[in-house]
Amino acid sequence: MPTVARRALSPIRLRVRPGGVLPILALLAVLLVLVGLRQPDFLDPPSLMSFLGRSAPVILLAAGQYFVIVSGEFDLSVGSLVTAQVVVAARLIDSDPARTWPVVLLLLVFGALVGLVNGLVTTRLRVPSFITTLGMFLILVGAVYLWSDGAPKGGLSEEFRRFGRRASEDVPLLGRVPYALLVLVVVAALAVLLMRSDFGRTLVAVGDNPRTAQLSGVRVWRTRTVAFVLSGLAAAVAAILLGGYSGVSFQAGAGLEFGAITAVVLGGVALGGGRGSVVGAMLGALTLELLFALMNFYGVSGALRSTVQGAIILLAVAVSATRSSSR
Amino acid sequence: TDEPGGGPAGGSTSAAGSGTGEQSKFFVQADYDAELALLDATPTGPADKPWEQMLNPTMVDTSKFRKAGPHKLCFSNAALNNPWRQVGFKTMQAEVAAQGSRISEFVHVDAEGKDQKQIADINDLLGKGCDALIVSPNTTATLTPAVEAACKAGLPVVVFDRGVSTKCPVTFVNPIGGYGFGHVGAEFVSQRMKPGGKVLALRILPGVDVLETRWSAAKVAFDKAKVDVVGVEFTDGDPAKTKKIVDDYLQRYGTIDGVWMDAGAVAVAAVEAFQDAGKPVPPINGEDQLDFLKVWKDKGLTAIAPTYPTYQWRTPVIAALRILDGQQVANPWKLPQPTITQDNLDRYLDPGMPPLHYAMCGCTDLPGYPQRWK
Amino acid sequence: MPDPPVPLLTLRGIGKSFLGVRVLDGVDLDVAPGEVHAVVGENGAGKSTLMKIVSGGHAPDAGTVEVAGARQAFRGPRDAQRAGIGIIHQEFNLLPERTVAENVHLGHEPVRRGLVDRRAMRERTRELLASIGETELAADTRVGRLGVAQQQVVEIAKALALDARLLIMDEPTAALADHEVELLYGLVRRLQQRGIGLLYVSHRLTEVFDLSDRITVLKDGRRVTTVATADTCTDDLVRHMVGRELSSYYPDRAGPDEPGPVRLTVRGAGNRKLRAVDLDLRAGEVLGVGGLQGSGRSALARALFGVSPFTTGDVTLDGRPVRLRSPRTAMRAGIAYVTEDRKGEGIVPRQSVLDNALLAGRAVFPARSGHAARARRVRDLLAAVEVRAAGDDQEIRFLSGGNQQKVVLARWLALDPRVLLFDEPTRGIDVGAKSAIHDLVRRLARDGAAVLMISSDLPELLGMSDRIVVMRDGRIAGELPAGATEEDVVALAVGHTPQSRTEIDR
Amino acid sequence: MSALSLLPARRPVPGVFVALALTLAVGWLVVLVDGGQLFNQATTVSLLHVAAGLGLVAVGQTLVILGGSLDLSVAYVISLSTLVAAETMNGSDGALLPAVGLALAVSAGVGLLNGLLVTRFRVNAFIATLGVGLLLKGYLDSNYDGPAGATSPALVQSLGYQRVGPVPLSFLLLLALTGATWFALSRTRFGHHLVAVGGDPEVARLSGVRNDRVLVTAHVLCSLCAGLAGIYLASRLGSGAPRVGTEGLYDLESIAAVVIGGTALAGGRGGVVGTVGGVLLLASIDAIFNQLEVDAFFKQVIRGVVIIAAVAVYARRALRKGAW
Ligand SMILES: Nc1ncnc2c1ncn2[C@@H]1O[C@H](COP(=O)(O)OP(=O)(O)OP(=O)(O)O)[C@@H](O)[C@H]1O
Ligand SMILES: Nc1ncnc2c1ncn2[C@@H]1O[C@H](COP(=O)(O)OP(=O)(O)OP(=O)(O)O)[C@@H](O)[C@H]1O
Ligand SMILES: [Mg+2]
Ligand SMILES: [Mg+2]
Repeated sequence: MPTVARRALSPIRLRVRPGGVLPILALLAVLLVLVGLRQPDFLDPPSLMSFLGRSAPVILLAAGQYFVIVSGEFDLSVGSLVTAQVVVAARLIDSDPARTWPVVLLLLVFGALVGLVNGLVTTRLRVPSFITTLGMFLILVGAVYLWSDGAPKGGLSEEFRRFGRRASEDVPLLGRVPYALLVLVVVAALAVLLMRSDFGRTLVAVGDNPRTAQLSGVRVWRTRTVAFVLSGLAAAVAAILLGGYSGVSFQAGAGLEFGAITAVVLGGVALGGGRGSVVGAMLGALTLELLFALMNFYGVSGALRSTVQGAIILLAVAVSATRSSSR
Repeated sequence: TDEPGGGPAGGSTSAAGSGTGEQSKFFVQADYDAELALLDATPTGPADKPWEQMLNPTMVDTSKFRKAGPHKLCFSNAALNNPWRQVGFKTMQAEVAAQGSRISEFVHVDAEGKDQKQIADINDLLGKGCDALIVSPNTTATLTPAVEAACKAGLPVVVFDRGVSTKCPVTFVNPIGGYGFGHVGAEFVSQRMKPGGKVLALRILPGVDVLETRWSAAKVAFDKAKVDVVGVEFTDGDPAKTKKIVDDYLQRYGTIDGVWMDAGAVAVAAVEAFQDAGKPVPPINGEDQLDFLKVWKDKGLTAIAPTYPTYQWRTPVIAALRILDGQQVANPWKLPQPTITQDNLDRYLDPGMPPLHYAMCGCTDLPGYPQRWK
Repeated sequence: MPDPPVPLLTLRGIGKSFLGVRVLDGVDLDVAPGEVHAVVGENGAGKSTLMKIVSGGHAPDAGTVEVAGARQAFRGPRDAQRAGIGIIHQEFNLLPERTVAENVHLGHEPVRRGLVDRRAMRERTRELLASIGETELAADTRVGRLGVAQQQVVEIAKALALDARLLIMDEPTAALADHEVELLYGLVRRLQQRGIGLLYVSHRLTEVFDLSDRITVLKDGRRVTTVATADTCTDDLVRHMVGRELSSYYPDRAGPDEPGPVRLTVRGAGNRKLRAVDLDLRAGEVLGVGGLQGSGRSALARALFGVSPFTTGDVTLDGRPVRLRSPRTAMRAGIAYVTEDRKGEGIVPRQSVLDNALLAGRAVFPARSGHAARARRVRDLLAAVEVRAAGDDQEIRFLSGGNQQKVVLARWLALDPRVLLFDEPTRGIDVGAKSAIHDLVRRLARDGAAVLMISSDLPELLGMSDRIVVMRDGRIAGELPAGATEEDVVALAVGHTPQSRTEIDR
Repeated sequence: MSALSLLPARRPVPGVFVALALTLAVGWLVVLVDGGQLFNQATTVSLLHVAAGLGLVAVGQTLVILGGSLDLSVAYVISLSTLVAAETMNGSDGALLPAVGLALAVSAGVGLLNGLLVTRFRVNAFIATLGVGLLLKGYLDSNYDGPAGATSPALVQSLGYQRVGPVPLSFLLLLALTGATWFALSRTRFGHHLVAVGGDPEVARLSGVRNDRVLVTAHVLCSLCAGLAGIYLASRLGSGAPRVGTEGLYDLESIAAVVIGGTALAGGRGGVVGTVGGVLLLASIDAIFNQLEVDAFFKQVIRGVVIIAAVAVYARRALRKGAW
C-alpha cells in the first residue's frame, strides 16, 4: 500500500505550486534582462549593490507585511509608522550624535509597541485588522503632525544616517556594500529561519484555518499579535534605513503600506492567509523596485508612469495566476 | 525624436507636461507676460512690510462693508497638509493675535485637501454669523460656485493663494505667481550650465495649477536657452523617491548639468543624491525652506531660491479688517515675490529655526516669534 | 434486476488526474431509472471524484458521460443540474451565514415576477425537511448554528430541492445517527419508486446491502467489479475493496484486568450545554459515548478539551484536580481531541500533510529530541496509519476525506496522549482503514491510554466500547456495560422504553 | 442547546447605528457645552452632503465586498466620471442626459475590466483594482492639469444644491440607491448568489451559481455607483476634477464605511444598511469636529480612535450574541 513515506517531491515541483516563488523569479529575470539591455552597467556590482541597498527598506517592509498577511490579517499602518519613526527620530536626536543609539533602540521599541497594540486590538477586541490598522494609520499621522506642529523638527545625526546612506567600502569583488544591504541580508536570513521554525509553520497554519490551529493548541491571538509586532519591528528597521537614506520628511512613509501589500501579493502570497513564502514577498518588493528603476532607464516619464506600472503588475499577476491554476 | 528640446526617450514617450514639447494647456501667454513684468515692478507700501505692499494696485471701494468691530473672521482653509501651509497658517494665527482687540473670534475650518469638504465647509460657515470670510481654495475652478454663494450671502470675501474664477470676492491676495517662480529658477539654472547641457526637472505632482504654471514658465525658459531637458519626473514630494530618480538619471546619462524643481520640498534630497553618487552638485533651484538654504551655504552650491512667500497668509487678515473698516483695498492684491540669491542668502538663513521653516514668512515681528514657529 | 433499454446515466472510460497523479482510470458505470447503484471502495479510491465528475464539479480528462442516452459535456455544476443531476456532497457545501431555506435553494431560488419568492422558499424547505422526517428545524435558522447532523439534513434537503432524476449521495449517513439513517432509508425507497436513479457512496456496508440493487467496487481509481447486490456478500465485497480478507471487524475488548486506575474523573460538571456530568474514565479502557444528535456528546468532549470549558464542577486527572481552561492546558495535561468536523476544525487545508501532522506538537511542545527526530516520528506514524498521498509535502486538501482523517489522527498520536477524546473518529473512513483505526484505538488503550469515543455508528459503539455512557439533553442519561444491545442505547438516548423505537421508524 | 439553535436567525440592528446614536448624542452635548448647535440647518446640510458623496461609493463597495472582492479603483473612477460628465455637458443643459449616460457607461466599462480581471484572469481583487486604478491615474495625470469641463447648470441646481428642508436631493438619491440595493440583495437571485459567492465560492459553484457572472456584475455595479458619485461631485463642483476622488480618499473611506457597517471584509456577511450607518458615522464625526474646530491633526487621532472603538463595541456585541 502506498504511503506518504514513499517519496519526496523534487524541489522544482515544489515551486511551481500556487504560492511558490517561481513566477516572481521569472518576472524578476525578465525585468533584469530588460534593464540589462538598456543599461548594461546597472548590472555591475557597484551599481547593483547600491540598488539593493536603496531597495532594502521596502523589502524589509514587505517581509514584515508578509508575516501579518500570511496569518490572515492586514497591516495598513506601516507607512505611517515609518513616517512617525523618522520624524520622532529627528526630533529626539536633534542632530546630536550621542543620542543616535538610544534613539535607534527607542525606535525599535516604538515599532514593536505599535505592532503590539495593532495585534491586541485585532485579536482581543476582535476589530478587523483592516480597521485597526487604518485607525492606527490615522492616529499615527495625526499624532506625529500634532506633536511636531505640522513640520518635522530637529535633525538626524550623521551617525544615524550612516545606516541608510553609507556603505562599507573596498569589499573584495563587490566594491562598496551599503550598510542597508548588510542589514537586509541579516534580517532576510532571520526571516527565512523564522518561517522554517515551529513558529513560522504555526503562523501559516493560523492563516489557513484558525479554528483548527486553535484546537491544536495554538494560541491564535498570540501568534497573530507576534506577526503584528514583527511587522512593527520591520517598519522600525525600514524607517531607520529610509531616514538615513533620504532624511526627514512627512512623506518618508507615504504609500509604503500599499507598496508592501502589492509586493507581497506579487510574490505569490495569498491575501487572507495560509499561503506563500517570505522569500516570495521580498522578491516581490525587489521586483517592484526594479520596475521603477526600469522606468527611469527607459525614460517612462511623468504621468504615464503609473499606467505602465499598473499594466505590468496586472499582466504579471494575471499570467502567473492563469498559469498556476489547475481545474 | 523630433522635439525642439531634442530630449531622448524621456520626452518622446510622455504626454503633456513633460519634455519640452508642446506647451501645456495651462500656459496662458498674457498671464505669463504680466507676471514676468511684475517681477521688475516696484511695489507700493512700506518697504519693511512686504505683506502690506502691492504691485500695480487698482483700488476698490469697500464702504458698503463697513462695520463696527470687533469682528468675527472666518477662514475656510484648503488644507494644512504640508510645511508651507503650516508655516503660513501659524503666521496667520500670529497676525490674528497681533490684531487682538480688533478680532473677537477667528473661526478656522480645515478642508483636508478635499474640494467637496471645502464646499460644505463654506456653506457651513455661512450659518455662523461671520463678519468676513477668508478662503484659500483647494482648487480654482471647483470652489468657484461655493465662493459665489458666499458672496451672495452679502459678506466680504477675501480669497488668497489660489484664486477662483469669479470676480465676486472683494479681493484676491497672492504673490506674483507660478510663472514668476518657474521663470526665475529655470533662467538661473540654464544660464549657469553649459549650453545644450542636460537638465532634470523634478516636479511634485501633476495636475496642481500652481505647480503647472511654474513648469510651463520654466519650459519656456529652457526652450529659449536650448538646453536638453532629459526628464520630467514626479517625486510626490518623497525624498527617497527623488534620490532614486536622480540616481538612475545619473547612471543613465553620466552627468546632469542642471536641476530644476517646481517646489523646494525635495531639493535637499536631490542635492544629496549627487553627493552620494560622488558627483558635483549642478546648478539647482530650491525654495526658501531652511534645510535647503543651509545645505546651499554649507556646501557652497550654485543655487537660487525663488519663493512663494508664506507672508501672504498675513495679508488676508489685514485686508479683511481694512474692508470692514471701509478702507480701499487693492484687487487683485499682488504681493512682491522676492528671490533668495547668493547675495542675500545670509539674511534669510536663521540656524535657530527648524529645517522645514520657510524663511520668507515675514513673521519675525509677530507675537510669539520664534517659539510659535518652532 | 431488469435491464431497462436506456440507462439514466452511462459513464464510459472516465479518467481524471490531479497534478499528474492519476485518480480515475477508465471507469465504466451505468445507472437505470429507479435503481440504487452503490459505489464502494477504500479511502482515496476515487469515489468522490467520480461523483463530482458526474455532477459537473470536475471535468473528466477522458471518457464520456451520457445522461438518458444524450452525451454531455458539463461546463459546471449548473449544467449537470440542468440535466437533472443532484448531489449530496461528502463535505458540507453550506453557507454558515445563510439560513436553511437560502442554502437549500442556493443556485435555483424560486422567483415570482423577477423577485425571489421568500415565502415559497420557506414553504418548500419545510416540505422537504418534513419529507426526511425533520420537523423541528426552522427554515430561517442560520446554518452556522446547526450541529453537524442537522447540517447533513440540510444538505440532503438541498439536493432534493432540485427534483433531480439522478441523485448522488456521497456518504449521506456519515454524520447521521441511527434513527436518522432509518429515515433516509425511507427516503431512498420513495425516490426509487418515483423512478429516480441513485448513486450511493458509503463506507457502511450494511446500508449498501440494505439499499442497493447493484454495487460497483472501485480500487485505486479503477473499477474492480460491478455486481448485483443479491449475488454478493460482505466478505466478497471487502475482499474486492481491500484486496485481502478481513476476519473480524472489531478487535477484542479489554480483558477484565486491563482497565487500570481511574485516570479522569468528572464530578458535577456543567456549562451552558451540559448539566451535572459525572464520569470516570480509566486507563486502558474505551468508554463509548452514545446519544442522539444535539444530546451533548460533542459538547462533553469540547468541555474536556477546554474549548468550551466546564463552568461548574470538578475534574481530576490521575488524582490531581485540573482546570481545563483551553486546548493548551488540556494538551499539557495529556489530553487529545479528534474533532468531528474535519474540514472546519481538523485540517489546515493548504498546508502539507506533514505540517498538518506536526501542527499540535509544534504549537504546544518544544521539540525535545530535536526537530528532525520529531518529523521522523510523525512520518512513521503517517505510514503506520497508512495515509495515501503523493508525498508528505502534498497539500492535505487534495487528499480524500478518509486520508485527511488519518493525518489528523497521526497529529494527536504524536503527542503520546494519556487521554484521547475521539469524536466520530471513523466517520467517512473505509472498512480497511476503519479496522486499522479500531485496532489503533484498542492498542492505545492497551498501552494505558484512556479513550473516550463518541460514535453515532451503533455497531461501532457497541463493538468497540468497554463501557457505554449515553447522553440526553446535556446530561448523562445512563451507563451500559459491554455487551449491551442497540435497543438499550436507543432507549436511553430517547428516554423511552425500547418499544418506542418503532415510533421513530415510522 | 437545541432549543436555542432552532430559533430563527434574527437580523439585528447593525451595531453601527448604536455607535452612531451614541456619537451624535455625545457630540450634540459637547457642541452645546461649547456654545454651538450641532443640528443647525447649515451643519446638517453639510453633513448630509458629505455623507451622500461617500455613501454612493460605499453602497457599491458593499456589493463587491459582500461578494468577497474589493474595489480600490473607485477613487479614480469617480474622478474620471466627473470629467466625462462635465466635459460632455460643457455647461449646456441639453447635453445633460447623454453626459450622464456616457459617464455611467465609462464607469461600467471600468467595472467590467475589474470584474474580468478578477474572474477570468484570476487576479486577486486587491491587485487587480489597484492596477486598474494605476492605469486610470496615468490617464488622468497625463491628460488633465486641473479641473476641466463645466457641469450643466440644471444639474448643479438640482442634484448639486437642491434640497428638501435640510435634506439634500443627493442624500435622497443615496437613500433610494440604498433601498434599491437592499432590495436587490434580499430579493433577487443576483443578491442571493452574490452573498453565496462571498461566503464560499466553492459552495456557490457546486450549487450551480455562475460565480464569474455574479462577480463581474457586482464589479460593474460598484463602478456604476462610483460613477454616480462622480456625477454628483461634478454637480457640486461645477466642473470635472481629476483629483477629487483620490483627495477624498474615497477608496479607503468607502471600505472603512463598509466594514464599520458590519460587513465582513472577507465577504458573505453584511448589508448595505449598515454601510449607510457607517457613512453617517464617519460624516457625523467630521461634522462634530468641525463644529468644535478641533485641530485637524488631533481630529485625525480621535477619528482613528473612534473608528476602532466603534467597531470594537460592535465586535463585542456580535461576540456575545454569536457565542454558542
Ligand atoms: N464546529 C463547531 N464549532 C463550535 N461548536 C460546535 C461545532 N460543532 C459542534 N459544536 C457545538 O457543540 C455541540 C455539538 O455537540 P451536541 O451538543 O450537538 O451533541 P452531539 O451529540 O455531539 O451532536 P452531534 O451528533 O450533532 O455531533 C453543539 O452544541 C454545537 O453547537
Ligand atoms: N482537487 C484535487 N486535487 C488533487 N488531488 C485530488 C483532488 N481531489 C481528490 N484528489 C485525490 O484523488 C484521490 C481520490 O479522492 P476521492 O476524494 O475521490 O476519494 P474517495 O474515494 O472519495 O475517498 P473517501 O472514501 O476517503 O471519501 C485521492 O488520492 C485524492 O488525494
Ligand atoms: Mg469521498
Ligand atoms: Mg457530535
